[in-house]
Amino acid sequence: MEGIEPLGTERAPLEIDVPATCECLSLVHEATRRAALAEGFDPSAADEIAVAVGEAMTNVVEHAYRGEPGHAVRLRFLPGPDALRIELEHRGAAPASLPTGVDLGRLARERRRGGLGVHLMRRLMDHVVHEEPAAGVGCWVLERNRAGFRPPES
Amino acid sequence: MEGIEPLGTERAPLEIDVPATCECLSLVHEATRRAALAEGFDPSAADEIAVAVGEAMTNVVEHAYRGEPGHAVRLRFLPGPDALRIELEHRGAAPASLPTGVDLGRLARERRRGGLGVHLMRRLMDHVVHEEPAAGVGCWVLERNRAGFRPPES
Amino acid sequence: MPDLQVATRRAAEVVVVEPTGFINAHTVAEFEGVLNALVEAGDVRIVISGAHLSYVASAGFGAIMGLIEEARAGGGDIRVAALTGTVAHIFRVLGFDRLCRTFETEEEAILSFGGH
Amino acid sequence: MPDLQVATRRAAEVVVVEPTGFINAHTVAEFEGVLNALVEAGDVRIVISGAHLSYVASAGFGAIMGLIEEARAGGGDIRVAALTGTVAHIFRVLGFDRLCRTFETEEEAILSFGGH
Ligand SMILES: Nc1ncnc2c1ncn2[C@@H]1O[C@H](COP(=O)(O)OP(=O)(O)O)[C@@H](O)[C@H]1O
Ligand SMILES: Nc1ncnc2c1ncn2[C@@H]1O[C@H](COP(=O)(O)OP(=O)(O)O)[C@@H](O)[C@H]1O
Repeated sequence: MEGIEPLGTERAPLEIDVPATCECLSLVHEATRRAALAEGFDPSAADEIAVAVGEAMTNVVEHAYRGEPGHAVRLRFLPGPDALRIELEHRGAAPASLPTGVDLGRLARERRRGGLGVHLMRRLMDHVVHEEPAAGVGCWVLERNRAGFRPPES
Repeated sequence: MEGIEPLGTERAPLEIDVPATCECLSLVHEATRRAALAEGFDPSAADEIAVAVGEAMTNVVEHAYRGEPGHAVRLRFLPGPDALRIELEHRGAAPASLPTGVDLGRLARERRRGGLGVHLMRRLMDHVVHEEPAAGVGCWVLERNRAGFRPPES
Repeated sequence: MPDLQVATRRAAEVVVVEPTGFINAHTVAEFEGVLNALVEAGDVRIVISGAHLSYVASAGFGAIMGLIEEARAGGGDIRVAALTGTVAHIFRVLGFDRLCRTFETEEEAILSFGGH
Repeated sequence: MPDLQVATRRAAEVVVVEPTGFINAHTVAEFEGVLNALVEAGDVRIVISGAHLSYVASAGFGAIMGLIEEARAGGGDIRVAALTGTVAHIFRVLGFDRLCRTFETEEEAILSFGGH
């Protein structure tokens, strides 16, 4: 009959299914921001993590599922000692490759209105990959180190 | 260039639109639970507030919008000095009246599988009303007092 | 922990239903489906173990409420065990302790069916 | 604060676009619609005021990126003012300070169009 502990103990890792639609983006942003605050990230770091997760969610909605309705994303918050890890698992298309940088000037001259999503995820997080844990399953993995944590040289 | 403050200062009251579907319930639960934790409620109180908000959301999906797709709920977190207030605004049907209690034994004998939602909201929160702020607009208003707050006698 | 997974196990003439995750209006169909199938098949001695539930909204309690008299009419019952935290609290504030017998452990709940 | 509301105001030959709320892939159509309409109408001296934005995802920056050369081709520009917090940070990490002129205040941004 004890109370439920916040994230990190009894219920961790937290895992919820979310409809893969842009209408759900703001709610995912807000849930992520609050998860990050609860994990001790400061307000601006929490905002950045929430934006990065929103980019991953947008990628799943627009590219993995090509805007088709009726799909879901499984969102996982996995707090670790050195970093907060967030996973977005889907059953849509995987990116063929991830851009390593962007040439804004060229995109602007070509009147491109997109192509910034993965780049932004990378700039806001310490570690961003897209994994394919099983056939037909894709998963964005985003990690943000806790303040003061020095990652091993690589 | 200051960081964004958490709920209660720069961005309060927080307001987001959520698709009015049961698929979104778990995300609303989680966002609410974390909002309550951030407001200083203890983990079991935060869970109870989240369940109550889930009941209000379910009511909007199933009764106000009768399960029809394509509708939205506007969710507001309004932290006050004495209580956390949460509003769920919709454009669906309003309840004709709110049940004041339930007779579980009778519901069970009648093989009823529902009829507990409003009752549960009331048991988990300190103040629950359904308002109609404008023609065609309905709004569940749920308040939970902060620990130690003694409401005025009424 | 996924949204909801419902496992069932047999202990002599009792069926233990063990949901993992949470039960709300979205996931309740899964939970209700398992209970429905048991009661329809005459498997009416049911113990619901709450050990792996993080929360149960009114829809989940409604599923029990809607089937308990059917189980009793068939000579069985729906009993619950190992409720913790929010689930135990909501059980109590809904008044379910007057409708439905609860036990601290699954074993006690299973043994409670021993007499009949 | 609602998801997104976009107000426009005129200051001499400059149009100030003031979005309130946040811009993501869901709300961007509203923001992009306003910018599109201005550029198409030849209203190409545009200041976007960020004072009432809580965050802007890449979709919002994409809308500016996709129209800025069109505005410049028409003799104008898209400039931004009063970015704070997360919006300012994302502007910088995306490298938008190399694409797009920014000003501390809306007034400075408006005045910057004075010369030509
Ligand atoms: N999950 C994915 N599945 C298939 N293609 C993808 C995926 N993610 C990205 N891409 C491809 O990479 C390009 C760049 O992606 P991204 O940086 O996210 O841009 P945008 O912000 O416009 O979505 C996309 O336009 C798309 O062609
Ligand atoms: N927003 C509403 N609009 C119309 N009818 C409602 C509304 N809310 C409740 N009701 C009516 O009140 C009854 C009880 O509601 P509630 O306590 O929420 O039960 P349940 O948990 O089964 O939804 C419902 O079955 C419905 O008939």
